[in-house]
Amino acid sequence: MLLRHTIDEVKERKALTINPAKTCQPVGAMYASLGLHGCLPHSHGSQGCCSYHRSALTRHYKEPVMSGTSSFTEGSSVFGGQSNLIQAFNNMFTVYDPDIIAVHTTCLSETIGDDVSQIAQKAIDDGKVPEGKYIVQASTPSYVGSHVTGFANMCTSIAKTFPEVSEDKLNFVNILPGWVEPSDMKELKRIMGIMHVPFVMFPDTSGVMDAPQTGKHNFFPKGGTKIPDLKRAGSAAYTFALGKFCSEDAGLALKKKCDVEFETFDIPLGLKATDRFLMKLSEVTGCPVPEELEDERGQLVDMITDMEQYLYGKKIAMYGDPDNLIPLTEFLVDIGMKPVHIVTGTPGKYFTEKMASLVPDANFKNGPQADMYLMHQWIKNEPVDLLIGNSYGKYIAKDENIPFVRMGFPIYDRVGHSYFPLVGYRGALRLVEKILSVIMDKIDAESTEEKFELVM
Amino acid sequence: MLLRHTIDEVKERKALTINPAKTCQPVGAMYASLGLHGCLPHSHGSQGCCSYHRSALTRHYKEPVMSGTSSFTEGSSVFGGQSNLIQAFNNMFTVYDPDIIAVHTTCLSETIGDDVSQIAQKAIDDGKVPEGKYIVQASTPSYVGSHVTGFANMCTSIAKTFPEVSEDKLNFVNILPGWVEPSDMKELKRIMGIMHVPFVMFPDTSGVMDAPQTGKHNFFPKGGTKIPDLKRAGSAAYTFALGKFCSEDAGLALKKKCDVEFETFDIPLGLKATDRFLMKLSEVTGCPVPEELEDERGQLVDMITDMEQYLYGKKIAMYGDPDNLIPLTEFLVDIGMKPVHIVTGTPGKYFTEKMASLVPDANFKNGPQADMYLMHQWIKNEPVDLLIGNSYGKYIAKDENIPFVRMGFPIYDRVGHSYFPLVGYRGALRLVEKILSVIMDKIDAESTEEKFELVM
Amino acid sequence: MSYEKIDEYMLDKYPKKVYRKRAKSVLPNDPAEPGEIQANVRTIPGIITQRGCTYAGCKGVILGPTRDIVNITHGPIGCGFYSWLTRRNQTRPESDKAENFIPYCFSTDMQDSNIVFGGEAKLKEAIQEAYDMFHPKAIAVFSTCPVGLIGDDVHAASKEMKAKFGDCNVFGFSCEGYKGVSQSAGHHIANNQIFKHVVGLDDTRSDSKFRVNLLGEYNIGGDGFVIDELFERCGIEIVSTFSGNSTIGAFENSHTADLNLIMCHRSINYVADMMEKKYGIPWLKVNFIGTEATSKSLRRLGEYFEDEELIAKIEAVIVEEEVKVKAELDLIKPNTKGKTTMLFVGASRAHHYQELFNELGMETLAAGYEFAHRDDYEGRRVIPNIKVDADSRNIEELHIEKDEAKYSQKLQDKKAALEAKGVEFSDYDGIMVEMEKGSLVIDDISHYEMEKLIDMYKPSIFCAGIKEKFAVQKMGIPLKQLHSYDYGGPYAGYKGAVNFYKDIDRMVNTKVWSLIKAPWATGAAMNASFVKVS
Amino acid sequence: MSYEKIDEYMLDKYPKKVYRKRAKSVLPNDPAEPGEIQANVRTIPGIITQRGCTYAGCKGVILGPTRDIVNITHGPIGCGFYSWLTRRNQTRPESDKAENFIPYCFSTDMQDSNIVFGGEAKLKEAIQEAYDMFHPKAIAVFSTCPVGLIGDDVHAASKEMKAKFGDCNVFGFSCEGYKGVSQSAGHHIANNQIFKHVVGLDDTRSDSKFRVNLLGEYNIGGDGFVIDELFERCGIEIVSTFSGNSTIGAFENSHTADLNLIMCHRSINYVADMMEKKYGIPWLKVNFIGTEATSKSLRRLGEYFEDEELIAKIEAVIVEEEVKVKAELDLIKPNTKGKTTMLFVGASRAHHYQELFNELGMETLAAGYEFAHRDDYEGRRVIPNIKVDADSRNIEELHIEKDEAKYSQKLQDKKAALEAKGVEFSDYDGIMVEMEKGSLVIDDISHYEMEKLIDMYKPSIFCAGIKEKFAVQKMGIPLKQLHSYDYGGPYAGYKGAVNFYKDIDRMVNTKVWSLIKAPWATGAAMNASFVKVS
Repeated sequence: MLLRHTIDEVKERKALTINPAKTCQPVGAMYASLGLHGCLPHSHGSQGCCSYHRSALTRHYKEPVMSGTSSFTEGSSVFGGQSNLIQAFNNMFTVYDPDIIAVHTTCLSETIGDDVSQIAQKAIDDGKVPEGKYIVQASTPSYVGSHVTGFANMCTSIAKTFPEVSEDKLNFVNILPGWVEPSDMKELKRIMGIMHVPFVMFPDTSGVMDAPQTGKHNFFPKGGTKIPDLKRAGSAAYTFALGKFCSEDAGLALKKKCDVEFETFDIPLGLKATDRFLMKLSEVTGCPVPEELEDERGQLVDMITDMEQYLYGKKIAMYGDPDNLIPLTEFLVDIGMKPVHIVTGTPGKYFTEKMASLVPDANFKNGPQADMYLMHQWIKNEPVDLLIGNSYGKYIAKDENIPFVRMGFPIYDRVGHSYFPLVGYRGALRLVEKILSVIMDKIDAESTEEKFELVM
Repeated sequence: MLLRHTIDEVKERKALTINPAKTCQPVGAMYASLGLHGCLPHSHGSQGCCSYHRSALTRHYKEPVMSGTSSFTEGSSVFGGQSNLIQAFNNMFTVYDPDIIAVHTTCLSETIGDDVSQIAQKAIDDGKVPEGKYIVQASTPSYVGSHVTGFANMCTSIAKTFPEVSEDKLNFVNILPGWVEPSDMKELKRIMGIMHVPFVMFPDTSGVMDAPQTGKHNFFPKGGTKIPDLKRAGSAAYTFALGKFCSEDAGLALKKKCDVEFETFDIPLGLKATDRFLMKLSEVTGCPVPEELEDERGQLVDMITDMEQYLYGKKIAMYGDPDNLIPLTEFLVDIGMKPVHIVTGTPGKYFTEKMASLVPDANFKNGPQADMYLMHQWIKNEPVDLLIGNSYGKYIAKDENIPFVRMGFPIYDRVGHSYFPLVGYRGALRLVEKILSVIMDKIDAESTEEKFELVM
Repeated sequence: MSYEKIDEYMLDKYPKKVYRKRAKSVLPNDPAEPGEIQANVRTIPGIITQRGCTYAGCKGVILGPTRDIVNITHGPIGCGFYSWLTRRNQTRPESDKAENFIPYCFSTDMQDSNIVFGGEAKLKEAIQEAYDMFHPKAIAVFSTCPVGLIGDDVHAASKEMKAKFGDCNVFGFSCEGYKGVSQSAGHHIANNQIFKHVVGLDDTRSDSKFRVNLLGEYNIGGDGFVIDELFERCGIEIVSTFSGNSTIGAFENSHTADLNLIMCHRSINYVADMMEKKYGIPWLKVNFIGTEATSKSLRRLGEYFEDEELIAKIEAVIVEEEVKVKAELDLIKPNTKGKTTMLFVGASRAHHYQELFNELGMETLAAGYEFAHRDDYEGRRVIPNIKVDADSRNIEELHIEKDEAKYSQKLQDKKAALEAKGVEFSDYDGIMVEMEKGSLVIDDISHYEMEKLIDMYKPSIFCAGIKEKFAVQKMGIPLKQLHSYDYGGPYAGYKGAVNFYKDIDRMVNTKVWSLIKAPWATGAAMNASFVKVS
Repeated sequence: MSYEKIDEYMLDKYPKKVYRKRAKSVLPNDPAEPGEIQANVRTIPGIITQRGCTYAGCKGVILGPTRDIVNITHGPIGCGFYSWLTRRNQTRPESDKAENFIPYCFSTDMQDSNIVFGGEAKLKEAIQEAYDMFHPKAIAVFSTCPVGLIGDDVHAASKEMKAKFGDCNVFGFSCEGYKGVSQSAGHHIANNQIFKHVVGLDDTRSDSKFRVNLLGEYNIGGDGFVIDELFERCGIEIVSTFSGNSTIGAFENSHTADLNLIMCHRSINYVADMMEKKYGIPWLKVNFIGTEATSKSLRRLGEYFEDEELIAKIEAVIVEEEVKVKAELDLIKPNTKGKTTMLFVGASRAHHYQELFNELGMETLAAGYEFAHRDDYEGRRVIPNIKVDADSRNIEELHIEKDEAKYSQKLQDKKAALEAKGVEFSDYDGIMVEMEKGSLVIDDISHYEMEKLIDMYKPSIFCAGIKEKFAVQKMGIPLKQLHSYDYGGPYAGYKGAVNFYKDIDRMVNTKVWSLIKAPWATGAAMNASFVKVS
């Protein structure tokens, strides 16, 4: 057994987290920053944070992840990181020439109380920030929330920084996509295109974290939301904040600053969440849902009805981020499956409320100690037919012989997530395909010779 | 062992085919017919043929496959099938109201020498074919060629039947896609859209064999090439015949009848075949290859360069249809893999010529007795790391513990092929993802605990 | 809806001649007085039928499940290809080394030159190659359409090769696809040849007390395994099964049984008749689909063998199993009660599966067969009245004579004694007497009729085959395949009944069918503006 | 290109202060007279560095490979998460039941309240929970940045819990990320604590003749396993490895060895020094990366132990293995000869792997370390001259005294005798003397410098880590990760050398790099018209 010390008996833990189902804020902020064009993320803290976050994102995307760090030493920890940060601004603008530097803090700079906005102002005052260049900064203490919180905080900062107040609202909408893959962001843009709804989306990591191999390293890949688009987000007719945890605060900030009406939706993952997104899009814009999307919906339902026998009643354990887990759970229940164990390290009462209504009989927990160790213990007590989550699940999957679909962050050991979306109807189709594939692979692998099926 | 009688020693067989890597012509003709809008295929022979072909296509697509049969009895076999066919025309037009009936023959009607075109003419003369309705007919004797030949023959008949002669050539091209999946046809259309090149494509099974679930059975789904488009194919500037075996004859027929310039290309499967297709498209039309496609190309190359260590030197056995196997082999060699055993039941010297140039050291064979039994024997003598082919390969994959990627026809035990393309750069990306997935799954499954990898 | 209305709605679109013909195959049922239904007649060209061909019935259905015969399809590649592993013929070889050719497809892959110059030489060469590679106990040859037309004599070729080998039985089937009007002809041809070339070759008699053959059970989804297990628990030996999980050895020995049990009347009653004539073995119709049917069939065995110990064992098995089934059914039936079904499939299945639906409290609104004869609808009493038409006439009827050496008068005497007590032998009452009054019976239903029928009745579930599956499901109605069981099963016996209950419960109650309509299809969206123009 | 040009091209864009600082870390090499390079100094903020932090060096690198210690990260969740299973610490527990905590991540997951009110109580509770669940031999606590700042005393907490348990060693590390200038500080802190809390606890002496510790070998990709196997074949016992595949028991016993062998000089030379001072164990620098290096290192062992039988065994192993390697290398070298490489990684790896590239006939154009000190470049002779700056000063230097009871004067005498014969102990000459004249040496290379360097030289392959991998590969140059080996390896010893040759051959010769340019990028297309307008 790979996880030989995982015991069946579940005892409440109050202090020790084992095999977390979350990581810390800054990596989320870094990911969000990468969704702005010409933006260089900057980690204000020890250089280890930056190294870890870059490594994590790089392993997940197999793409370059550029970021600066304030490289705190013991001295800076005592006297504050101002001089390091101002130096860093100067060096980054000089050497790498970003349009934006997106600074996030770390537990270190937060604990010592560095005021990054004041430091940024000083840098501007001191002429260390060239004309026309931007600094956006988010407070992302690692000891609050999770990586999801960090993503949300950076999005909120972006929403506070760039959009310009406008009396006249124009015929377009803002999409705050939440923490999804570049492929998903691209798919959302495709859907908006099919709907003929003009939009601004931020952040947008497509074209950044899925950059083509060209024989040249574009330090700033061509994707990412552009500054003019960020500015005009303030004059949108409506903001779709996708994901309560990732996007609601940014929607709220935009509402406050620029009076853009907004509502929070589930990330359009699965059938009904996509339905709701499109319905509201249609309602807000007056653009009907076109046949092309209706056909994609019908293809999804077709696969589900065709293959329901392989889905029905299958028990699932899953872990990941709440904005994904909520619509995912709804979808899996809709297609006849049974999510029975669900954990996320990200805290927030909304998660348990939703789960209580979607899967009242399931084991679910979030926040501290809602970790993969607990989920594994639950699995030992009630085995499952499918495991869904990031690459760390492979240890459980192997020990317990559970079909495993990789989804979420991080995925370190397979490719595809950056190119093939899971959102929208097409995404759900891929998800169902993947689920079926692992379930049917197991049937084939464990079938006796006499029961081995050619046709399934 | 599932295939316990497969012996290592390869002895030449002259008469017995075991586990064929092909099937018979009519099913290909039926598939091609389904790519015309409002078309009802008709099998002129015993009703078993029709039942078998409908079943095969249905299992592959999990979609309704409608087709008539002449339901030959012993009497018709002696006296000819004319009366059955005329009756069938009358019944089908009356009951099902198709715009087109596409008749293909079978070994039975061919052996007795039924002249379908003459019978069709008689039906027209007798008023059994309503005004404005079409009968297209192809001779598809099962004892010649393979299912691929049947597809090609029906395409050729379509090319002979509908396109209208025009002196003026217009700024659009014809695409003869060859036997690919509806997803592939849709992808080809997407590529043409991105290229901004107007086109007519036939046949086109997208929107037919991937029809949405709507709660209503559309006897004639909304997809398929429409008659006006088939007619104007005669005034195209150029025809891209994709696949020597599937499309060249149709291209030639169109050239003969309507003087549309044409060239045969590989199906754009893999990097270089797609490159060539786009280059020629660009050359013929003057439309440059746009950035969007160049990016997709770059993403494909990116995945290949990122993951080359898992691909390099891996030995592959594969079977299927020559128009797929040829560009597939080229692609696999390009990405560092080693196709070592290749069979197709479809005869044709072009196949062996191409293979001799692409993989001179491999075992390859086509035509009679080039079957999966032979390939399996080769595998026993030189084991492989990957098997690519239709669902019948699962028996070999299980016996020999070979990672297995399903591709080709028929796929009876997995879904996805009708929705997710393998052609073009995006399709190649999916193919590489699938290959990596099965190879890496095996690494994980067989890894000792000490070598089990989180990051790959 | 009155029958006239149904008739009109369902058939009215047909051309007149077609209407007249089809009307004879569509009957509102009266179990008290089953009407005369038209069956086993030619399919109307172009109508879109469920039916397959004689080759499919012979090679696919009957010989497909045998594992130790090398079945060579003589013809172009297609027929062999399509009948390759597509019928879920589960088999359980005696050992890891024992023969199992089921995963293989053998074909002569006839080319145009073989059509022009004849294919016999190639066939013989193929037989030789198969023999050289595999040294099987038997090789069977199946004729496809062109074979008969070009005049290849598969029987002569087989005979020659058999003689040449000495240690390998070789025989052929003239099962060209165009023969007969459906698969049914193929069953007949298959059974004839097995009877002629195989049955009776091995007189060894095991010393078990109760020895039966199970005829017409093809072990789809492992049904046969379930029955095997039940019989074993009761202490009854199955000498041979025709032809689920079968071997040529078992066929050879089958004439030594004391009783034939018929599951699928249509495909196999010939064999029972021939075995009774030649060897004196009586036959009983049984049915192991459905809990009650299974218990009833087991009890018939007790009744036949008149053995106290056997009867006690049977009753013990029944009690034990019925309790288990009831526990499951009690949970499931509330979900399924009152739902409706239609069955259009095979021959016996459309009949037998009504038992299971009854047990679920589901009503069968309509049923019919794909390739049955009138007796399968109306019962064997109509056999004498069935008109033998041209299509039936050209299927060989074997002339069977009593085998004086092997004929068992004892069994016939036993039969007579039991008959005197009221036990019914050699009988099958058909589907109609068991269907509700007013339900519809339709033979060889066309695709068009099927869609109309569904439109009218909206059954909770529809039972048919793969060709119908997705068209029906596109209409939002789940379709249960009763050829392949949708790759589920087994459905036979008690264990199978529970499997079936569960599967049907799932199918008629899963929420996925409620997902079909897009919410905007209700028109709720799009009624608002984008930005209010001020 | 002259050095001046390079300097200009690579560094000119920097702000002046940065330029001046970086210029001191970039040297053209002269092996005859290694210049003074600036190393182990603060990274310039914002420059984009390869470096990580002290926690990473301590918990990730040094303690990561131990399997039977429950390593609890005291801090917010991130540090524990990122160091969880990402370093390929292969381990081989004694049995299926033996402890292996490597696949687990333990953290106190500090929340804001812990920052405000202190985290010690939570830490103790976490230690208690770990003890209650797992009853491990030892629990180690790793401090992350906020811990030091808020004043949690991990050492006091550990001591308290250790005393409470009695049967579980508990100790802590003040390895806050901001300490020092790179991972190197973390190695030092880790080694100090292991030395203080663990080494010397178990005096048991096995009776094998040749007993060594292997220091600075972390068993990435199974390197340690290869070395273990080689040593076993020679009859040499590895008492402990610091810290690949290690256990706390082996650390406790390590002071009983007769010799310390140092692989990674940077990360571990402290331990060797301390063990020599306290226990009298001499140390030798070895290297098992590269065929020649492996043979040379094995021979040093023979030389040290001065045992005929051992020397004979070593020579036998060398002969046997070198023949095998040569056979492989002869096939590969023609493909790799003349190609070029650059190595910017770790400390010892950028040095050791040049051996393998040399063997492949590949030239190292430039190399440098991520976290080394001057002695790793210029050799230990410069140690006395290294200025101790503020960042180094606050890493605790243990004051070590001779352990009179356990000190081995015998080993020191042996050392003296061997030194008299010319054997070099306690020595490391650094990377520079082994690099070509004119090659570039760069410490703590920045991303910008790296891209410029590649632009200038277009090496056939570049060696660095995951953060560099895809940026370099986007430039069309394959990058070999020398931390993770790209999830390949092992690369140590003879077997590892062959693995490396093959991997490099693949990487520099695979065709995939030739696919990058789209054919239309040449401008060949689009020069034709659509329909010729007549």
